[in-house]
Amino acid sequence: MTATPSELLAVMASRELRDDTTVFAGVGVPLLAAALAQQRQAPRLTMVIEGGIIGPRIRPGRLPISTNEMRAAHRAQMLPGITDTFLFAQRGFLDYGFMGGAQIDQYGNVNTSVLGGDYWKPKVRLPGTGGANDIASLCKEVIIVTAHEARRFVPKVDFVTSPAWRDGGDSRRRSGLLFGGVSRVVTTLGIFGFEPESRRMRLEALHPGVTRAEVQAHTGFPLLDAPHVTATAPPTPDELDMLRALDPERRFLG
Amino acid sequence: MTATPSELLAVMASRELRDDTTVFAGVGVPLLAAALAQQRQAPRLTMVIEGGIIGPRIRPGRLPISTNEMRAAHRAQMLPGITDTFLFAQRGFLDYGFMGGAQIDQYGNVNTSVLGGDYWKPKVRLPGTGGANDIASLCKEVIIVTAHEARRFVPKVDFVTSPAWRDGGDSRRRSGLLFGGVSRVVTTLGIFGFEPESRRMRLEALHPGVTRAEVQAHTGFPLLDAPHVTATAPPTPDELDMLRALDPERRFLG
Amino acid sequence: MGDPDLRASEWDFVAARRRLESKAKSAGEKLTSIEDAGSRVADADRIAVGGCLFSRTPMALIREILRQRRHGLTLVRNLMCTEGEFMMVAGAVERVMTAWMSIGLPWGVSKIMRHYVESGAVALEEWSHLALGLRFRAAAMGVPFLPALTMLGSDLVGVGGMKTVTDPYSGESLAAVPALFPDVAVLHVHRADRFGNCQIDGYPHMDADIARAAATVLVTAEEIIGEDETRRHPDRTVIPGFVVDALVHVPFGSYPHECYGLYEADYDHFAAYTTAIDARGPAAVTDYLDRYVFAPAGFDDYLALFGGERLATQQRLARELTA
Amino acid sequence: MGDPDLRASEWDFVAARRRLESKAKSAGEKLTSIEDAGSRVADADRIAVGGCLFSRTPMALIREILRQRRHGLTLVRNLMCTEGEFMMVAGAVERVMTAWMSIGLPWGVSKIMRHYVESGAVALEEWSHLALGLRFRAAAMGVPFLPALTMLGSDLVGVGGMKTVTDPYSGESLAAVPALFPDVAVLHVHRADRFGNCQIDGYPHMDADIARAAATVLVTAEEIIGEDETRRHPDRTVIPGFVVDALVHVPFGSYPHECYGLYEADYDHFAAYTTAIDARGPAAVTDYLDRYVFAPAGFDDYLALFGGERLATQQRLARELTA
Repeated sequence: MTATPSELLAVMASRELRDDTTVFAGVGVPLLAAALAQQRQAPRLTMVIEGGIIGPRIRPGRLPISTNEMRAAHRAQMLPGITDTFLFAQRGFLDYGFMGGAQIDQYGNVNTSVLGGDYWKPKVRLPGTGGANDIASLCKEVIIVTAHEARRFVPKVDFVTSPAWRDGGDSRRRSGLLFGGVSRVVTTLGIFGFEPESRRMRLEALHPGVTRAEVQAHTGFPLLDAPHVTATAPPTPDELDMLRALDPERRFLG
Repeated sequence: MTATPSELLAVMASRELRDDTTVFAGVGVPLLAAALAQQRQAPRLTMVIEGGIIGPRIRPGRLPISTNEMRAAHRAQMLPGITDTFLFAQRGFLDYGFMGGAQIDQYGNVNTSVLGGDYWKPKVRLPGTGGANDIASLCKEVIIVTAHEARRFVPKVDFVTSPAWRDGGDSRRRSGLLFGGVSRVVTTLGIFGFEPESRRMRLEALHPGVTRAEVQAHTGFPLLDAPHVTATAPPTPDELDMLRALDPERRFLG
Repeated sequence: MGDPDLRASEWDFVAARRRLESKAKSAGEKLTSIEDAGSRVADADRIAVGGCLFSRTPMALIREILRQRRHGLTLVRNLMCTEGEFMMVAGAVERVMTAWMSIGLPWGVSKIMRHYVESGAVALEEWSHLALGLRFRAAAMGVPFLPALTMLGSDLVGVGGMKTVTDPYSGESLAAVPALFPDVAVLHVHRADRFGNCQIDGYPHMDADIARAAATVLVTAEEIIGEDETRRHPDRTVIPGFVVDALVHVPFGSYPHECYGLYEADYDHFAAYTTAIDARGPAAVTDYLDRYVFAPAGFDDYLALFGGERLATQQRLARELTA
Repeated sequence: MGDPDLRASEWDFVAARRRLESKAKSAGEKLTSIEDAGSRVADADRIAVGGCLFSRTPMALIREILRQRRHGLTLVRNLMCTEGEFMMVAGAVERVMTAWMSIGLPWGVSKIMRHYVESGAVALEEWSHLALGLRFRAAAMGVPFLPALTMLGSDLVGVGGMKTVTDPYSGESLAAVPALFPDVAVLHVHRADRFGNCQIDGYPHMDADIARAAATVLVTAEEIIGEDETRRHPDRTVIPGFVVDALVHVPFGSYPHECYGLYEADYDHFAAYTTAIDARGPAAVTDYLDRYVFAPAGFDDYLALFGGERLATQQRLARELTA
């Protein structure tokens, strides 16, 4: 039973979530990862969606395509409004935040704003931060979930939309971000963390059948290694069955 | 048809309210004054009560004794919560605020906190500001409504709970209160305003049968006079009938 | 005790956030006993009390805190009523932070408050009604202060030690209302499911902000509803389950105070209570506590002292006003 | 246009308050025509749009503003969708302030936004989602800024010109998110009485703050209810009548965007719309505007283009998700 890249991402991301916690989940793979975790190791996990939605139940076959629609709010426990939802994170109520991005650098900073040129007249205008900057600033722990491609993993992002460790060391703290930070990067090739001092990205674990050389080849900056680089356990049939049941139309599982 | 002191206060206070406005009304005489104005010159007046109540209809025979009970919220149009109700005033949505007080000085400052001694060990501890300080700070216009007694009208209040013109001149503005201020003092003896430069209290109008000497005798500081001190028209039978219908038990009309 | 300086623990948003971060935020079961809920309160805690004056006061939790003989408490409530008098006479409270304390117009100034504050036995730290609301809101937002235009130019500034802040855009000086992070929030709501998702009818008072501001949240509810009912009306939920630590099912949990739409405050009870105080001072409250707080084993025994007929009458009066 | 400095009119809380003080705050009649409501918008106004992305967008008011050929507008909305594309292609807007603009995952990055922003024709001033929410909230509270812990350390700071403020208590430096006072708020709600008391079901988005923040408030409602119904459920009211300047009864007033519980967004319509843009770029939107905005005389004629059967389907889909 082999997993598609999206399935691999969803399963690996879901394993990061502990029970009795809360998670800020965007739509697509992150939402599926959170829902999977709820069915497995984290039955008392609360999903929070930035559209102002707390504790929804995702409905297979009616998965949301945005964070602000009835499909995202299906059977929610509370609908506090957008600003107040983010304020729960600022207060410290959000344990995890999932994030993706067009560009990610070696310090985990993410760009979803502009590529090339001047900000006011960019070569490529991307949709923008949405809540990503707030999630990156306010959650206790941020987990980046993304396909692993060299064009995404760049030495320096063109624009810091969502800061992780900024320029490394204690520069995040010095910029006024007193809490949180990116703890994990879950990609289609492996799991990454950050070296505690320099805050540079390092390889923590390789997915089944992936070599370190392969990872470096798809990464635009030199990767560090964790003291003990491990191998991740492949998605179990059980995990994949549950996951696929959540997205029978394979809208997000590819 | 003669009016009791409370009836006189309610009628005179009600005449201060223009149509198409909003008023922060406490319970008792101020609430009756606002309700009377709604039935006469101000049908499109909105009453706001600090318990978090907008647009209630007071129910004769079931008048509230506090700003936080179902009698105060009867048939309200909105119940936004206490903090947000005061924030409407801070934003500039509240045209008028009614206020009373144990002590009032020549600049309109009000004390409802402590009489004599040290603040932390006072001779007499009063209930406190409640929302009076906020009303005095945030409404566009504040109207003090009170029985006129020498012990209340003191040269200097023991404690400034609710500032009006502070020490006169532009001292209110200098204290950081950028808006509002007390425009009128409606008492059982007359109507008072404030001299535009010094901000000292001055007599504007005398109630029927009241002499200036009488007013001064019941005032603990020298009163100024408006350029043209007038006489108020006595409460009309019409006004008194409507008012008495609002408080048939005479809970607040004495 | 009479110090005008803010206690750093009131506004320390970094410590308050770390305290929350280290805590489990569970979507799981919250139902427990009133004794267990009350045991989450420690001596010297700063307790924020929900509701306002005699509306939606968490009376069952107040009773339990008294029964567990806590002392050295700081009680914070925007408008304080009989619950504050109980705490003073029981010697449970050292400081109250409020905008106003008494019962209501007909009964004048609280003689109990005057007795304990004028003698210096209890410190009454006065803040304006909005300022207290903003103190809870700042804490709920996780920030150390909120800018405002209230309380400036008054002698209240010196009492609480409020500072000002300069707006970096206009250069104007505004009030910097400091956050107030309570150790414990005690709240009474209309309904909650067993996971602690709470819904309130009528005026919400400051309960939602207080719940977000506090390190520990204790709730009593008139009704425990099924999870499906919460999910059928998610826009009625004002406190999410992951914020709540303990939940207890207590019908009439505010009595003799009111609960919007369900029962009106027992004004006759207040009249008898204040008449006794007028005659015998604090001793009258000591007797009252023996009869209403310490003697009745459970809350049902407590309610029996008022009688089913009276409770039914108060329910009818509430329906008349809110139907 | 590309200047990173804040425009003082955005955060000038003193001018914004004076503007409100000079305005009648009436409890009277607010019902009027869509044409009259739309005529309250002037060229170069800064307009805050309620709802979020394709949820509760005030589409009828957006249509009317386009029909009245306004230009030089600044559009502010936390997440922008097709309404922003319409304004760009119609040449009505000069600047948009938002956290995100496109339609939704399946349709990728908005080609219209890319065309107008990459060419420099329209300035896209990006703020974080929470920062925009706090900008409206600061204005709603009547203060020039709110302290926060977001957007710091990002390049967004330089885009909008956000400053920092020092907490007078802890000495920590926090983000000072500036207030944003719109000239006009355009909102769509579930129900309102003729005096403008508005009620919203489901997620409230930022509408309540936007209404308090703006100098002029224009509202469309799915349903006009009697005054008694408002007074029977006062805890459902989120915008009081005295805040509202004009109210118009417009069933399906967000269509093809969604209205919680009433009708789901018309995803097929979005797909056809984006397919046409993929093929023909902005010209496809010009044709779309001719067909859906300028040609239909009234909103009923506009709805007729979708057909009653489709509207009924979207209603059923909404009920399935919220029942």
